[in-house]
Amino acid sequence: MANHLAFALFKNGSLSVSSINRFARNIEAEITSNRKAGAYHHIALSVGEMAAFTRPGNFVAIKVGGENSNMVLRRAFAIYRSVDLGNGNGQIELVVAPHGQGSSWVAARAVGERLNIIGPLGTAFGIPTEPVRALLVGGGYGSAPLFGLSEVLKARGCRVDMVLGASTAMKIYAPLEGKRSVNALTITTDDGSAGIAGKVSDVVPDLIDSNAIDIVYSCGPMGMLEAITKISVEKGVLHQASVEESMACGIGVCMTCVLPVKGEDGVIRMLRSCIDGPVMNGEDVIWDSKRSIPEGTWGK
Amino acid sequence: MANHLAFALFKNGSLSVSSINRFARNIEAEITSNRKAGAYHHIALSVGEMAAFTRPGNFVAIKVGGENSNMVLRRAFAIYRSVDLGNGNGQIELVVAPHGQGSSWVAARAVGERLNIIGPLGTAFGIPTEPVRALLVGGGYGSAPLFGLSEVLKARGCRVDMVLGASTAMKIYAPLEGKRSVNALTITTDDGSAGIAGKVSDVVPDLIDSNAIDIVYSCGPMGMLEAITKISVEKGVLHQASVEESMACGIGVCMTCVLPVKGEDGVIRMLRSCIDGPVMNGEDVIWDSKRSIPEGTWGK
Amino acid sequence: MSSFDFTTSLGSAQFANPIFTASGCAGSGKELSQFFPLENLGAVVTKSIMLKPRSGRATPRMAETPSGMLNSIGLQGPGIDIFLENDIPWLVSQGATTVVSIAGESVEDYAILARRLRAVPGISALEVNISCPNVENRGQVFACDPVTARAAVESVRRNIGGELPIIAKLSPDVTDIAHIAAEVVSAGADGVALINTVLGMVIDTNTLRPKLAGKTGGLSGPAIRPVAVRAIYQVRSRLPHVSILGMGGVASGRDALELILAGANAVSVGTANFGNPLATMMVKSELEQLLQDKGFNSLREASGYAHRPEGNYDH
Amino acid sequence: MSSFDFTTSLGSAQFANPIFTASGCAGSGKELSQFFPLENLGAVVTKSIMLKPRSGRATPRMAETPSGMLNSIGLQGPGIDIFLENDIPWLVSQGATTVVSIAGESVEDYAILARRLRAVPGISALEVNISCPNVENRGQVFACDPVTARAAVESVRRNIGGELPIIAKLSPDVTDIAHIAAEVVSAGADGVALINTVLGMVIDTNTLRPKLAGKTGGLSGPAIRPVAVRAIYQVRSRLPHVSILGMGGVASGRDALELILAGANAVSVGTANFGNPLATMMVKSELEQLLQDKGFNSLREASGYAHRPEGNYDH
Ligand SMILES: Cc1cc2nc3c(=O)[nH]c(=O)nc-3n(C[C@H](O)[C@H](O)[C@H](O)COP(=O)(O)OP(=O)(O)OC[C@H]3O[C@@H](n4cnc5c(N)ncnc54)[C@H](O)[C@@H]3O)c2cc1C
Ligand SMILES: Cc1cc2nc3c(=O)[nH]c(=O)nc-3n(C[C@H](O)[C@H](O)[C@H](O)COP(=O)(O)OP(=O)(O)OC[C@H]3O[C@@H](n4cnc5c(N)ncnc54)[C@H](O)[C@@H]3O)c2cc1C
Ligand SMILES: Cc1cc2nc3c(=O)[nH]c(=O)nc-3n(C[C@H](O)[C@H](O)[C@H](O)COP(=O)(O)O)c2cc1C
Ligand SMILES: Cc1cc2nc3c(=O)[nH]c(=O)nc-3n(C[C@H](O)[C@H](O)[C@H](O)COP(=O)(O)O)c2cc1C
Ligand code: FES
Ligand code: FES
Repeated sequence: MANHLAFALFKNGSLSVSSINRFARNIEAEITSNRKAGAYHHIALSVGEMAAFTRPGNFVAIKVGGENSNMVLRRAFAIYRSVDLGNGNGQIELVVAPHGQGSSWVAARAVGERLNIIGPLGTAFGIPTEPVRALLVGGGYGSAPLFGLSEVLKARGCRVDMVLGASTAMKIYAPLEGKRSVNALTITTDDGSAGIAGKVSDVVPDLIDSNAIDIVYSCGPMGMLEAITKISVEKGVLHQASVEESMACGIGVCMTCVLPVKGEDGVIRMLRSCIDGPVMNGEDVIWDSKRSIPEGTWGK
Repeated sequence: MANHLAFALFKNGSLSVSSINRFARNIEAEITSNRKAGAYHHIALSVGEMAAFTRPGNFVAIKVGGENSNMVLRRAFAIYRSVDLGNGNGQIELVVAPHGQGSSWVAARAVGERLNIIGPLGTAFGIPTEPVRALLVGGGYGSAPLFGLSEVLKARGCRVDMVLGASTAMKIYAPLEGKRSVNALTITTDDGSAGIAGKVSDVVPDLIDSNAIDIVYSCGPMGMLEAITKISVEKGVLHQASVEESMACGIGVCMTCVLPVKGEDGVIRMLRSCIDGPVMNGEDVIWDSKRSIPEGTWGK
Repeated sequence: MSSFDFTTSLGSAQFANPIFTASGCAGSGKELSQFFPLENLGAVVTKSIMLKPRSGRATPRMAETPSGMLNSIGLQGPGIDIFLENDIPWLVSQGATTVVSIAGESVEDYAILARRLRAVPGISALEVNISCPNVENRGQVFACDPVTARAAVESVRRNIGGELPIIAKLSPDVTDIAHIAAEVVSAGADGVALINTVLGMVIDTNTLRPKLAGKTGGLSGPAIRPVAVRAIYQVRSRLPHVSILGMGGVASGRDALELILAGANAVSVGTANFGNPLATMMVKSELEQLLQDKGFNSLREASGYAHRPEGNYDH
Repeated sequence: MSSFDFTTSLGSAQFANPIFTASGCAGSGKELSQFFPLENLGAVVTKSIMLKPRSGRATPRMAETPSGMLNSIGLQGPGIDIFLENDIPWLVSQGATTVVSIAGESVEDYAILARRLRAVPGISALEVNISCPNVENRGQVFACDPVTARAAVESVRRNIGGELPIIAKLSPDVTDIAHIAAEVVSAGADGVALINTVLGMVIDTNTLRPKLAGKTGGLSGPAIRPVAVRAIYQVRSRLPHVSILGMGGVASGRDALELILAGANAVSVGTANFGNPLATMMVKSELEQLLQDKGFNSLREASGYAHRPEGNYDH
């Protein structure tokens, strides 16, 4: 089962540059809504035809700080939802955590202002060609791309379970319409302020077993992705993870966002998470490689 | 007459640091109005008690670009008018020409936003202790501080004539209430689109003669100030000029805004236009000293 | 209008316009080609290519800084073999004018790279990145010592033959960049590329350690533009006839004009591509407009114009 | 809270807190004292004072740059006589802890200045600005040559007597700043001040000439902070026990912390005063809070903390 699925999965997750970012456009997108939701800002943008080309897992890169900005780099945000309204109109939605200078600036923008965005960027989650049982695991704002994924999976007849974890209730992003798109939602918080006290990785093994999961999709902090990879390898289920490395360009030209990934030929290469990712096969990624290049990496 | 006046003039124009900027405060001032007026923006700020300490000729230094700004220096603007509303309330008004990055940012601020300003700064125009006949000469936005000066002079029983010049009509700043404060207003434009075609210096000699002027006050581009100095020296009238040098700090700590000025001892020194100015005795300034230090300057 | 001459040259190489990508800031070219046709560039300058495949440095590899950024990519790349097999033919197929940047760890590396490139068609010039540690000299950067800088360039000159112009790319982290420039030119360089990144560091105030895995990194972006302008001006003063490819913080036509007035014959755009994939195209059209607005009839006329004696106010 | 130790020292001089003004960025002290009491500073570092009165350079003397500025003031000042007569007594009267910065055009100048200052009461330390042109050596900047840098510092050391700590202020415009630091320390400096401005230039795209009358100028402000952090880190690595007065682009407590973690014992605030006359006071209170939030018991504990071996995550 697993091998057969894996093949289908990469139909949307090709690694060849010529097909990636083919639909990326640089546009000025008007903010149509900006609501606070717990620790996050839910921001909707009018993006024209960009919405039609967006797949779950893609992200946008946003110019920050305005005209006289001292920030020279864009900021990456996963696309939470995209709505193609037809006739070249469309909307995308983001879930923004005010973290540092740039993301705080994005979160503070008012309705009617325009954001300079590039998108859709990066690989998308692979969609199985047959109805399978999927578990979606999100940490913090990592839940963002999972709701759109869930909708697509459901439309293909999949069963979709979801686990969302965060340090505290305020950092769980799970809007009503999102919840409706999954069959069952489990919540964990480190401080027990919502759902089960603990980490997502505490509940994932049981969920895989009890729901006979075929594939896990995950998005969240790197430590969480590593833990989920370990579990999915143990359980022998497929696992696609959306990774998050510090990005300078988001379009593949700077080589700052790399991480070591094992290829089909068994060779570890430093791949760009913006263009060969953010969605990658979890078991191919050499996790916990910050501050060192793994032994055996090509060109080390 | 001239010598006697000169003495009185410096009552408000002392050069000692301990008295200059004594009332300067750094405040966040709310914008209460921002109207386009020809090529300029007329901006009113609510400044609390700062208004009460402001004298004609003083300026404010404004932080520009907002929180993430790539601009590290303040911008200087003459105070066009200050209104002390009593009880620690007050307003100042500015006339802002969008020139480069910083002044354009100021001009684009909306009512309700706050500007971080320091003021009042610098020397003020000296006010004669007796009723004299004054000619006020302004170039472009250089007219800004002259209307407030005119009001003070009129209150002291002076006769006030005014000449305003600019390249074109759009760049003449002469609001109705301002015009009311002077006895007669002459306008010149380089392109003849308003008033007399020509430069202010073309009409000043005749006005000095025909109105029996005792003192000239000027504010505008350095070339204009130099021309007016030449005329006033020839005519033997007093002349106070508000100079404009590129400023980095506005408060006397950086030494970028200097120009050569002859002291009472006949020695030329590089004085700071932000703290020993902007108002200076026209005939003491060694004009046209850009890109060189005049021979004989102290310490050359 | 139509008579304005935007062409330029570096050594014997001709370019249709003076706006290039900066080495290491345009991927393999493919990524940017999603946004505009590469043939519209004066030239694509490739990532510095080395003899062997390189994994580059560990992450984090970058930190944003006020009006700039630090990077420590560590010259990740596929090595000259794969580069010649894949990258060059692809660039040629796109009609891109191509400048190949090479980097070595020893004088011998530079020699071998030059020999490998000698007969490759479709290359307009070589940029010799000598801002790399010299393993034979305690990791001292070639460009930081006049002797090793010379040696690397001589080695390329001897092996490349007489055809391809050589542009030696210098580091600003030296006491006297004009002296280094004079040395590499006397060693056979047709021109110099100014400037590579400025050595910097950021400490992460959360982990309380250097932010980059490699500790130090190269500072680029608008923050360093005044350093670039100064270096170009100094080198142009010392060597009035040498070709200069300028770079450092260019993000607009105005910025490019500054470097050109200081003495650059062409201008590479680096970090600005990260914020704006169309940066080169914007810089190019703004620069062309600005030069005409200022009354120049050609780019060549403007190059080094800031050096004219005081009192000459033609423009 | 109350047990937190914010004191620091440079050589034998003690300071109540580590936030100083940077030389040339606080006028005579009087101007800033309109905004806060000078005694709240760790120290006032005076404008570099020379033997004779100096008019400084012609205007324009400054240009704003992205996240920074260029200046070419040219050490305008009244000369040591008037300085000793007016400035020092006034600073003493304000209760300001004072570090006097001196600058010379020859080795002999430094000697004379040191002798003049030797017995002056109310001075805590000397900052020796050696980023000045040496008239005896073709205008080459003292700090750019290990030999002349040594000579200037030795000259001060010999003439100042054993009491006053000497802090040699270095230029970043050198190939190996740690080497220069080692030289001046072996010549008798108790510490080094890092960094002076970075040499830069801006071309005015209206006049099409260098914007500053002096053509080149010194780049300061947040743009150069990564260069300062790198220089401090390098010197702290090479000379673990030398005192370091850090500076370069500090505008917040976070920025000051970066320099301290890299190895500074105290931090001067320069350009930030121009945008905010209360910058020093803000940096000081933010830094004190930050250090406590990170769990440090004293400033001394934090100085150089970024150098600890990997894997040690105490804080
Ligand atoms: C593919 C992807 C999807 C993301 N989706 C979301 C999302 O849906 N919602 C959300 O709130 N955040 C998301 N992030 C994280 C977001 O990009 C960072 O929080 C943001 O860049 C931090 O910028 P800052 O200016 O606030 O912080 P600073 O720390 O000041 O940023 C400094 C620099 O580091 C880079 N950087 C810092 N942290 C990150 C990071 N975690 N990832 C990438 N670059 C970083 C920034 O781009 C910037 O150049 C995503 C990141 C990636 C890579
Ligand atoms: C005492 C004084 C009073 C002034 N009053 C007014 C006024 O009432 N209305 C008005 O529109 N303008 C006034 N100016 C000029 C105004 O300060 C400049 O237009 C403004 O600083 C330009 O900033 P910018 O960012 O738009 O231009 P840029 O050229 O980008 O400025 C770059 C840098 O140079 C400095 N600078 C550039 N031009 C000047 C200048 N002319 N004077 C001082 N600093 C300069 C800026 O402060 C900044 O640091 C006054 C200047 C002074 C010194
Ligand atoms: C991410 C990154 C990678 C770079 N890689 C190289 C390189 O491989 N070879 C090289 O000569 N310069 C390299 N540089 C330096 C640039 O080519 C350029 O000289 C420098 O960044 C200054 O220009 P900028 O401010 O426009 O970026 C790199 C710069 C950056 C930011
Ligand atoms: C306007 C100005 C004047 C300066 N004058 C001096 C000086 O007289 N002596 C000196 O050693 N450094 C001088 N400096 C350098 C500063 O002391 C400081 O080293 C440098 O500006 C970096 O710090 P900053 O980025 O906080 O300004 C001056 C800097 C500026 C901006
Ligand atoms: S962020 Fe630049 S290559 Fe990925
Ligand atoms: S502007 Fe700084 S001293 Fe005048």
